[in-house]
Amino acid sequence: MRQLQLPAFEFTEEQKEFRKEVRSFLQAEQQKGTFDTHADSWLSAYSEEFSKKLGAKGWIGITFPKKYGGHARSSIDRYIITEELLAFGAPVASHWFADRQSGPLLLKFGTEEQKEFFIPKIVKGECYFSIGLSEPNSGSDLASLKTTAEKVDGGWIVNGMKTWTSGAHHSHYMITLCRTSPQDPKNRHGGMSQLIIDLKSDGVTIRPIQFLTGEHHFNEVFLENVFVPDNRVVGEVGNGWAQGLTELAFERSGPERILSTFPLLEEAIRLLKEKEDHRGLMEAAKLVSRMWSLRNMSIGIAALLEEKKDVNLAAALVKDLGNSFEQHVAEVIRLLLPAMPRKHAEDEYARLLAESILHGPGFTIRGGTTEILRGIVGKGVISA
Amino acid sequence: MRQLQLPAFEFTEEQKEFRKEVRSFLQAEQQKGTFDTHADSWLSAYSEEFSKKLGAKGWIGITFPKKYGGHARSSIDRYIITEELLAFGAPVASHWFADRQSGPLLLKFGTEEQKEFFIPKIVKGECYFSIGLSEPNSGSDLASLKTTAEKVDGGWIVNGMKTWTSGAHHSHYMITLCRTSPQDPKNRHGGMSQLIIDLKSDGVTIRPIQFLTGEHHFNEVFLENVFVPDNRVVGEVGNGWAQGLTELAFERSGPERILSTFPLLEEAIRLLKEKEDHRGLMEAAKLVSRMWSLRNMSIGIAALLEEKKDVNLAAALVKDLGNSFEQHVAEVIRLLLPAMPRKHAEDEYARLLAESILHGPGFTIRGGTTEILRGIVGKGVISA
Amino acid sequence: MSEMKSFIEDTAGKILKDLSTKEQRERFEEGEWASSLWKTIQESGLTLLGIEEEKGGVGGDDEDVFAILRVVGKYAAPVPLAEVIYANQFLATHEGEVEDKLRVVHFAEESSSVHSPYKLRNVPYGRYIDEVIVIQQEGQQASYSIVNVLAGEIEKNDNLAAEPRDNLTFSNLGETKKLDLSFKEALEDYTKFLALSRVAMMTGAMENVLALSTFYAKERQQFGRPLHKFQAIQHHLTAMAGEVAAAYATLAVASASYSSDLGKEHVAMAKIELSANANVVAKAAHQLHAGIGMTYEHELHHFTRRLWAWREEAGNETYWADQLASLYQSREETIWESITHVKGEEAHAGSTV
Amino acid sequence: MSEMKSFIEDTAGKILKDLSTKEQRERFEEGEWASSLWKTIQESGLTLLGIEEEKGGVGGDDEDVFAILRVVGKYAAPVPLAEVIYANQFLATHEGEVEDKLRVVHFAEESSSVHSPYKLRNVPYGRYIDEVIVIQQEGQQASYSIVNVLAGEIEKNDNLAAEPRDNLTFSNLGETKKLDLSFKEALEDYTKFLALSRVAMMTGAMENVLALSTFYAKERQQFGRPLHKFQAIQHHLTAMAGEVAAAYATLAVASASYSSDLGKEHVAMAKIELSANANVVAKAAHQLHAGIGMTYEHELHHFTRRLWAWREEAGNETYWADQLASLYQSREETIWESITHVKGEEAHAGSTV
Repeated sequence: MRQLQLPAFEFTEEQKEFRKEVRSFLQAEQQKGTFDTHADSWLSAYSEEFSKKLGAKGWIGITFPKKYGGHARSSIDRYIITEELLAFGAPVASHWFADRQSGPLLLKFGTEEQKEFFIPKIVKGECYFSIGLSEPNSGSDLASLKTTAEKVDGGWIVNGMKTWTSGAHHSHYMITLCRTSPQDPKNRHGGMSQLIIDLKSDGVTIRPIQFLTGEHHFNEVFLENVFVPDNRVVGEVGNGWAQGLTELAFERSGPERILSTFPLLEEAIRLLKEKEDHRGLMEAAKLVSRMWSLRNMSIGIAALLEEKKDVNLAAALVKDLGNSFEQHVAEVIRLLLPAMPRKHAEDEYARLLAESILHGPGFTIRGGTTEILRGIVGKGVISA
Repeated sequence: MRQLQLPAFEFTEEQKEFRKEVRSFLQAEQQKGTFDTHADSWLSAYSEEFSKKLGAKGWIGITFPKKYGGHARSSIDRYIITEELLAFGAPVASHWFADRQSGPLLLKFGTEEQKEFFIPKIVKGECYFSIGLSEPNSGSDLASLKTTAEKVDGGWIVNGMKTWTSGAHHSHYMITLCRTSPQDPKNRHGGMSQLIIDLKSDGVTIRPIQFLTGEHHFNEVFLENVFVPDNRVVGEVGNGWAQGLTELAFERSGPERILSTFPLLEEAIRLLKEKEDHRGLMEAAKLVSRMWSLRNMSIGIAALLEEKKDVNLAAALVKDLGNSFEQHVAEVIRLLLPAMPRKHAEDEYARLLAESILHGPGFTIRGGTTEILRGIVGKGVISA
Repeated sequence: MSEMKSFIEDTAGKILKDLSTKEQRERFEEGEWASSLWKTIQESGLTLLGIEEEKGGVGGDDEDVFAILRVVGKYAAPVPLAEVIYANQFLATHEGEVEDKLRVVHFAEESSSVHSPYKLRNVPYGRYIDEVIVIQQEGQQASYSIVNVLAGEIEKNDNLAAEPRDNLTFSNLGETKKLDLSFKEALEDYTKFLALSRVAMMTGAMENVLALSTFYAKERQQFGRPLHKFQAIQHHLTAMAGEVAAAYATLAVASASYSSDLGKEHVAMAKIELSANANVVAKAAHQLHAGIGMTYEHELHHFTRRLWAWREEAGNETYWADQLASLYQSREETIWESITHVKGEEAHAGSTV
Repeated sequence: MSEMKSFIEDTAGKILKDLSTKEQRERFEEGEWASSLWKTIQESGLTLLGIEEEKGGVGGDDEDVFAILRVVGKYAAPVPLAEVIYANQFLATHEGEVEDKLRVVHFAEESSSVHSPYKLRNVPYGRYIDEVIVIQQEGQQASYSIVNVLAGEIEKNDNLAAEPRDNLTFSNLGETKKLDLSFKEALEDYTKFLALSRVAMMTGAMENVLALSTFYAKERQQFGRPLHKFQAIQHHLTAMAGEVAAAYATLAVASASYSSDLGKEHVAMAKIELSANANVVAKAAHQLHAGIGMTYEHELHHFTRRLWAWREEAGNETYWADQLASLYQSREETIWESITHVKGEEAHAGSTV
C-alpha cells in the first residue's frame, strides 16, 4: 500500500542550527520566567506577549511569502519551531490557528486585499483567528451545519451559532463555515462558504464554554444578523467545504498530535534518573520509542507534503495513533511515579500529571473523533 | 442497572473439602504421568482414558439426576470440578460438550427415551457430543443456516454441511441445528430444529480442519442424505433456536472463559518467585487481581443461575472480559520472562507460552466473536 | 450482611439523590460547604454506621458501610462520609463511646522535633471539619490526640475532583493517649479501610457514568441515527458495563471478607482492579459523549474526575501490587491455592512435578 | 540509499512472489528445504548484498539490505537470508573476500572446558546450512572458526513459525582466527544487525497481513453487507494500517542511520516498536478473519506466526528497553535532546529551571 510508505527524513545541519536557535530562545525565556511549561499548551496556554515575541523573531507564519512579511522558509522549519514550542509546553494558543490554518488558507484562496490586510498582522503575532466549524447539533457530522449567510447588497447577513470555538474570546476573527445555499441531500457538502467574521461586529456574542477543569478555552459564538462585507468571503462562494479540507492533512499529522503530554514524559524521566529506577526507565523507554516512531511518521508526512504528495491516509493515522499515545503517556507514568495529581501543585510533576489526565479526553475528540477518523481510514484502506 | 449487580458467593466448608478431593485426585494423576498440563486444554487436550476416570469418580454430569446415573449435586460443585480441571490444564476435551451442553439440553428438552439412552453413557465419560452450529457461509450470522432436514416416513433426511465442529472426530453424536421449514425473512430464527445425528450414520463425512498450529480440533462435517429417526429430534420441531439459546448464559460465563491461559500465569509466578523478581511479581499481581475479579463475576453468575435468575447480560460480559484477559496474560508474561516460545519445548514455561500465544486468537472468536457479543451487550444495556 | 442493608441503601439513595445534586456539587466546588446535605446524613445516622448502639452507634456491619459508600460515589456526594465513619469507629473502639462530630483520622509525619510544628498533609475536607484525630508514632507504639481544627492553620489544597485535601499545621497536638497498636498497624488499618471505601465509591461513580452514557446514547442522533446504533458506541457501552459488573462483584466479595483473614489481600486486589479500570470507564464515557462531556456544564466530569482522583488515593495499583508481590514471595503456596483458599497436597497446582 | 535500491527491491519482490508461495511454505514446514527458491536468490546476488565487488560482493548499502529483508518478510520466505548476508559480510570484512555459501554466524556459549563438546543453541536453519562461523571468547578478544555442519550433531528445534532454530553440537571447532573485536562487541554487532533484520521482516509481514485483511473485508459478506462496512472491521483495518505506516517510517529511519552513531539507539527503539506492535496487527487480523484465519489452510498464520516468533528474536521489548534505560541513566542530556540530536544550552528542555 504505497500511501503507507513513509520516507526517512534527515534534518540538515542548517536545520539543526535553527532548532538550536529556537531552543536557546525558549530556554532564555523560561529562565526569565516568561512562561511555565504546560501540557497541551497549544490549546490552553494563551499569552499575547509571548506570541508577539515569537512574531518579532519571525517565527509565526515563517513559511509565508516575504511580500506579506513572512520568511518564505520551508515547512520543515515551521515543523521545527512547532516541535520546540510544544516540547517546552510554551504558551502558543493565541496565534495557533492563525499560524496553522487561517494564514495558509488566506494565502491559498484569499484575495490580494485579504492577504495584504491580514497576513502581515498574523506574522507579527498580533492578529488571532478562530475556526468556526462545529454547531450544537452537528457533532462529527459537519455536513449538517445550519448557520446561514444570506446575500444582501454589498455583503452577507449571517445567522446561526458556532460551538467549541477555541480561543474566540482572544481572537480577532473567525473563519466561519456557513450555508450559502439550502441543503441538497444529493450533495451534502455543497452550498457552503467560508466567511471571515470580525468578532467585534454587531450581532456577535461570545459565551464561554467552561472546560471540565473549569478553564476557559472554548466558546459558543452566537451570530445574529451579522453583516459580512463581500470582500470578506474566502475563495469561492459554495466551495467552503473543499477549501476547508485542503489543510486537514497538515493539521492531522503535526507534532501537536504527538507532543501534548511530552512535558510530563520528560519530567518523569528526569525523576526516574534521579531515583536510579532502572525498571521505571525501561517502561519510559518504551514510551520514548513510540514517540520516536510516531515522530518519524509525522516528519515523513511533512516531507511528502513539501513535495505536494497526497498524504491524507497516513496523516489520519498519525492523528489516531498520536492521540492514543498522548493519553497513554499519563496512564503509564502515573504507575511509575505515584503521586496525587493536582492542577495547582507547586510540584511540577504533579501539576503536569493533572493537566495530562484532565485534558486527555480532548485529545481523541478534537479535530475529528477517533470513530470518525477510523471510518475515514477504513474506507481509505479498502479503496487503496 | 440491576442486571450488573452480582452477589458475593462464599463456598461452604463442604464445597472446599470437595475441591480438595478433586485437586488431590488431579495431583495424583499428574504425578503418575497421566497427563501434562496444557493451556486451553478444554479445546485441545483429548483423552478418553482420562474422561472415563473422571466418569468413574462421578465427576461428569455431576448435576444430572440420580435416576440417569448423575449425582444431583449443585452446579457449584460442577463449577469447582471445572475450575480445578482447567487450572491443572487437564485433558477434558473429549467429554466437554456432552457435560456442558448436550447433557443439560437433553435433560431439559429430551424425551424419556433419549434421557435413558444417552445420559448414563455421558455420565460414565463414554459418550461424547459435538455441537453442529456454524456453516461455511454463516459466520456469526447463525440465522442464515442452510442445512436442511426434510420430513420422511419415520424420520428426517438431513443435507448440508457444518464447520468448526470441535471434536467431531472423537465424538459419537452431534446435536445439529437444521432448518426444518424454509427461511422466513420476518422470523429469521424460526423454522429450525435440533437433531441428534449419530456420527457413524451413512452419509456423514468428517474432514479435519487443521488448526494454525497444525493440530486437529475442528472439523467439517458433510451431511449427505443422512437419515435421523423421529426419536432423535430434541424437543419441539421448529423450536431449535430458542432451545439452543437457553444454555448460552452458562456457556458464556464459565471458568473456561477465564482460565485458558492460567497454567502459564501460575508457572510464571513460580519462576518469578524463584528469581526473587519483585517488580515482575508486581505485574503478575495485577493479572491475578484481574483474574480474581473476573472469577468473582463468574461465580456470582453461577450463584444467580442456581436461583434461575436472568444473567444473560452479565454472562456475555464475562466472556468478553475473560477472553481478553486470557490473551492479555501471555502478552504481559512474555515481557516479564523473555523466552523463545516453542510448541514442543521441554521447558514447560516456553511450551505454555507458545500454546497461549498460538491459541490466543481463538479465545475471542469461539462461542461468538467479540464484535457479536458487544452488539448483544450494547443492545442489552440500552434496553435495560 | 446485616438485614438492614437494603433498607439503609435505599434511605441513603433517597437522601443523596435529592440533595447531592449537580447544583449542590457546583456550589461546593465554588467553596460552599454542603451543610444541609451533611446535616441530613448525620440525622439519618449514617455517620455512626458500623458502631454498636451501646457505644453510641446505629449498628450495621462492614458490608453495610461499604454499601452506603457505593451510594455516596454514585451521587458524587461532596462529603467525607468514609473518613468520618472511620473516625467515629476509631473513637468507639478506643474511647468506648462516640458522639457524632465532623472529624477525620490523620497520621502525623514521623518524628518532628519537639519545637517544629506538626504538619498534616492532604487532610480530607480539612477546611470543613471540626476535629482531627492525629495518630503519632511514640516509640514502638502509636498514640493519638484529638485536635480542634480551629487551633491550626489551613492551607487549601484540592484533588482532581476539587475535593478538599488540605494541609493543616499545628504548633502542638495537646494531650495524647496510647494505642495498643503500632503506628504501622494503625496506618495499615486506616489505609485498608480507605482503600475499600474508594473501591465502593468508584463502583458507584462508574455506575452513574454508565447511566449517563446510556441516556446520551439513546437521546442523541448522528448522521440521522441514534448513537447507540453505532457499533463503536456499543463497544464503549460494553466496556463500561463490563467494568461496572466486575466492580460490583469485586466490591461484594471484598466487603464480605473485609474483616476476615483474607481482608487485606482482597482489598489489595480490589483497589488494583478499580484503580486500573477507572479510566477504562472514564475514557469510554468521554469518547462516547464527545465534546459535550468535556464541558463543565455537563455533569459527567463530576464522576470521571472523581474516578481519576480516587484511583490514586489510599494506594494506586503500584502501591498494592507492591504489597501483593511481597506477600507472594513470603509464602509457599501457589496462586491457585491462594485464590481458592484451599491448599492442595502438593505445592504446584498447574505445574508438572 | 544506493540508486539500485528500488531495482533490487523489485527484483527480489518478483522472485519471492513467484517462488515463496503458500505451497512452498507448506512443503517447507513438512521438512523440505526450499532449494530452488534459495538457488534463485543466490543467483540473483542477494546473498552478497552490502559487500564491495572487489571482495566478491555485489555492492549496495545498509538500506538496500534492510529493504530486501522487508520483502523477505512480506513473502514469508522460508530462507535464512538475513543470517547469510551477515555471515558473508563478516567474512568479507575479516577474510578480505567471500565465496557464496549457505552459512550463518553463531556464538559459542562462554568457556566450555576443553573436553566438553561445543553446543550451539537455536542456530537458524542449522539442519540446512553448510557452515557455521562460530565466534568464541578467547581472553579479552574473540576468535572465530569456520565449521562444516556435517561434522556436528543436529537436534531439530523450531520457532513458533516452524523456522528451524536447531541445536548443534561439535566435539571440536578446528582452527581459530583472532578477531580485532571483543566477544561482547562481536555479539552486539550481530544482535544489532539481526534486530533490524527482524524489524524489516516484521514490517513486510505486517504489510501482507494488512493486504490479506483488506482483501477479506472486501470479499466477505455478513448479515447481508460486506464486512468492511462494519465499524468494528474499519477499526481493525485502521489499527493495522497505523502500525504498517509506523513500521515503514521506523524502518526507513533506522536503516538510514544504521551505521551512524545513532544506529544502536535507533535499532533499539525500532525493535521495541515492532515487537510491541506485532500482536496489534496479528490480533486485529485474526479477529477480522474470525474462524477462517485460525485454519492451517488459510495463509494468514504464515505471517502472524512469524510476527509472534520474530518479536522475541534478537531481543524483545524487555531486552532493548533494558539497554535504553542504561543509556539514559549514563548520559546527562534530556530525552528531547536525544530525540532531536540537538543539545540545548541548558540541561532541561521541558522542565522549569
